[in-house]
Amino acid sequence: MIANLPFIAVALLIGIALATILLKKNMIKMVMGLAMLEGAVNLFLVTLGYRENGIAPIFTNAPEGADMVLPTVQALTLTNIVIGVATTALMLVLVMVIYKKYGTVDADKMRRLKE
Amino acid sequence: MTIGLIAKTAGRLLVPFIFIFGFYIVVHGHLTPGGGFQGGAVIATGVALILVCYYYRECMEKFIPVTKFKLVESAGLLLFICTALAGLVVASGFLFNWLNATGGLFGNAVAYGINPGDLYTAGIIPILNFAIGIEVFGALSAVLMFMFAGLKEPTQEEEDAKAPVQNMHKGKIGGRK
Amino acid sequence: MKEAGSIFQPRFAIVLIVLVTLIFLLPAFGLTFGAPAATMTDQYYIDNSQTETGANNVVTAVVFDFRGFDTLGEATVLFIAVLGVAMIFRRLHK
Amino acid sequence: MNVLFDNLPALLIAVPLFCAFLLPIIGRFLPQIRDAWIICASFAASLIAVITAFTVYTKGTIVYAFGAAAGSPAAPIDSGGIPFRIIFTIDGFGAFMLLSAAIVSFAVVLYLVSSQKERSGKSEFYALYLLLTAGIFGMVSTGDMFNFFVFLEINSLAGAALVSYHRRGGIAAEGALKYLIVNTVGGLMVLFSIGLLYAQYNSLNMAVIASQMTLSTLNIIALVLFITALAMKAGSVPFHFATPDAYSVAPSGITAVMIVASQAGLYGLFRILFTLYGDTFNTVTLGWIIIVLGVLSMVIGVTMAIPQKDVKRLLAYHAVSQTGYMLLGVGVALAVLGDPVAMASYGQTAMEGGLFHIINHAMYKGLLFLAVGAVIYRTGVWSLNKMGGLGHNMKWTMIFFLIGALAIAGIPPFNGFASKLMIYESVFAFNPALSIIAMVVSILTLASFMKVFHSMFMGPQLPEYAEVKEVPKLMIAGMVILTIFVIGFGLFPDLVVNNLVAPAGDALINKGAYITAVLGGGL
Repeated sequence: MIANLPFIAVALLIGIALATILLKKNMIKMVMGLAMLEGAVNLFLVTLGYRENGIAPIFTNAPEGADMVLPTVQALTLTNIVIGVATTALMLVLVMVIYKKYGTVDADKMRRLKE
Repeated sequence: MTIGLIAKTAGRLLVPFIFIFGFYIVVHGHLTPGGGFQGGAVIATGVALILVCYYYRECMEKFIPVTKFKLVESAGLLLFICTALAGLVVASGFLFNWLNATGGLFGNAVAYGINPGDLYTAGIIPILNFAIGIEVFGALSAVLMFMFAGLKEPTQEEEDAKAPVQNMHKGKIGGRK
Repeated sequence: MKEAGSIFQPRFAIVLIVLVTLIFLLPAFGLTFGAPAATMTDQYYIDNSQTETGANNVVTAVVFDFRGFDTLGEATVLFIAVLGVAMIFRRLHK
Repeated sequence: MNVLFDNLPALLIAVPLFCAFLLPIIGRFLPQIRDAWIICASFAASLIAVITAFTVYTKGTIVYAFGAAAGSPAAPIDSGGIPFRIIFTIDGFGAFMLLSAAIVSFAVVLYLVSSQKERSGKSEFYALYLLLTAGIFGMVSTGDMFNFFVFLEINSLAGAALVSYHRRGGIAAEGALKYLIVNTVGGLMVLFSIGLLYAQYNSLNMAVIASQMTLSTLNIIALVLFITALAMKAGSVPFHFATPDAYSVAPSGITAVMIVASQAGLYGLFRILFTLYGDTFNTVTLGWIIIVLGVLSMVIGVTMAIPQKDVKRLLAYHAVSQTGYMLLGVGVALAVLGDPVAMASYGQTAMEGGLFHIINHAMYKGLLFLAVGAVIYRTGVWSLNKMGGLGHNMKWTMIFFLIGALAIAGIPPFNGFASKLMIYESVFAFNPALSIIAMVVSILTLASFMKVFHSMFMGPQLPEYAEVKEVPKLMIAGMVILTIFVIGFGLFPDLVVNNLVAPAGDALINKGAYITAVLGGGL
């Protein structure tokens, strides 16, 4: 069980991130919560590929005879990081626009979309 | 609030080294840890440093305007997709690694096993790395500059006020076929 | 988000969060850290990346060759973000 | 020429992406050819999609490995039969969705070129539009889990950016933010489940995972997350809160495409339920979960729609309600998947009805949004209370709206009737109560649309709209394309069901054929 500490960390991070998204009223903090969720999923993916005593999967001047960790999950994580950057940038810009219109980033004070 | 002379000079001095380091990471993507995304991000931090030191207005006057970064980004993506489409033309496979082990550009073959690394290998991978490096550099810089610009000035409201309604009050209905 | 404030009462939200966290805790019992259950695809990548793509860095070989199409999509996502930002802040740079 | 036909799946994505990447450069240096460029690009993309779908219908499933040399199989010999590259697997269901997306996206581009003429920032707008189209095409044709996630993100991000195009005093940004947050959380859930599947099977290919799927705790968690996340994307009921907010502030043409974008989420849901999990699980329970989601969507959607005053918001709630019909039809088919007798007697019909409703909904809801957008384009008001008497000046728009309204309410000569009838019949054989609920919802929909039609177009001509004119010809052309399909599918439902829908349904039900197409009988 204790050997699976990274998976427990992932679950706790997801819990904290969801709490941030659902309970905070400040929209910047919500975006931070989403970024945290992304971090949790990235951690989960990278954790999946670890082999005991593995080295990075690069052959340039690598030590002899060592196992390499799985490369695919690292590639997936790389992709997800860039996607996360793009999503966060777009969300922050939308929050900036909202801040300019309403003068606040409090989600409760925004005009409701219902007419 | 302004940034002092020392910070400005230090920033200006650091930027070339950041660029060179980023370029190194991009070019050696297929041999060492790193690659297009990482190197492009490192180069973009150089742009961020300039932005912090000089502010947006000054940047626009002294360095490159933001529209150029958008074009740079498009150019990187076009290089990527053209390389991929070239695979379709040359070897009839989209994204096929048509330069690997041909002896041409980046075309040295590699045998399985640990080796010290040869820069002139891996076929289209260095080209794609380079394309992605350009793209990420352009994209992150453009986003940063847009955000800085958005901080300073209000976004335009006028367009909303006059835009979608082409009705009779304005006296300019019709005529648009 | 707004719906969180209006639809969910905080107490209900906290119960929900704890439940979801417990669900996400379940993989810790099903998986073992450090010993992947199956490695066939990855072992293929490690064994063949040098001969098939010529790249010493297996991760780069996966990102740009074996799964290069994902990279195109990912670059597109970044492109979308820039286009979106430029569109939202338009008129400043016309 | 042969090279092009061999690489159709690659061109399907590459052409819209290439045209979109070139758009900022064209917009900067040659702004006068931008409109022609976007129309040509969209036409090319749609044409390729239609050709691909046609190839699939005539020659069977297309399997295409990206990065492989020509002629090499998807699962090479030396890899032990594992496809290690990204693979596009377009079977009947994928081709069916491609067809629907291609028609709607081309019809809408004609409309947009005319309706957005006076706006700024058009290069970015059209590039995003093309990328949204590419995202939909990719989602419905990919055979790789992670690639599906990447296209899902392209779809969500482009959709959210497009929603915020008309600023409308900040509420567009609000709607876009809400849509983006919901879709990002959904996307990350999908990625987490992909990680769970990857940890067990060490493959991202759907066929490989499907061939090894077992009943384990991890797979159940993954399935729950998949259903939650893709229901978020499709805008079904427990997660419908973002849909009306986003749809009501988006430009009208974009909303029509976002209907198809949300249906791509529905595609993912059905693909995962049938092909990935299929008969591994107790399909009766799963089917009932989908049925309950569908019934809740139908009822809540229509009850929320009736009191709305904002016409686009009303249509958005009806979109939620119509999604329920598709979930109901396919859910019934899933519930009887393990029972061959029931499957043959009504399960097949339920499946075909649900799938037929997908393409029908894309057509008539697109038409309704375009017609409403035309009214808003000329009058500039969203509120139903302020409209009235527009039938005098906007005859064509009125006719198109009427056709769309009759189709959505399920009135005979139009396509909504054809698919709804199939759903009623088959669901009645499964459980009469569900069928009655569906009919009641349909009647409520009719009532709601009669009210809307009356308050928009009927009545005396209002003085403030005395000089309103008909919309430009290109906008009419976009609506005409969709109207042709609404009427055509309604007049010849048997032809469409036998040739287009039945192969899609068979592709979903027959899990083994999908696996064999990719792995070639190996493993």
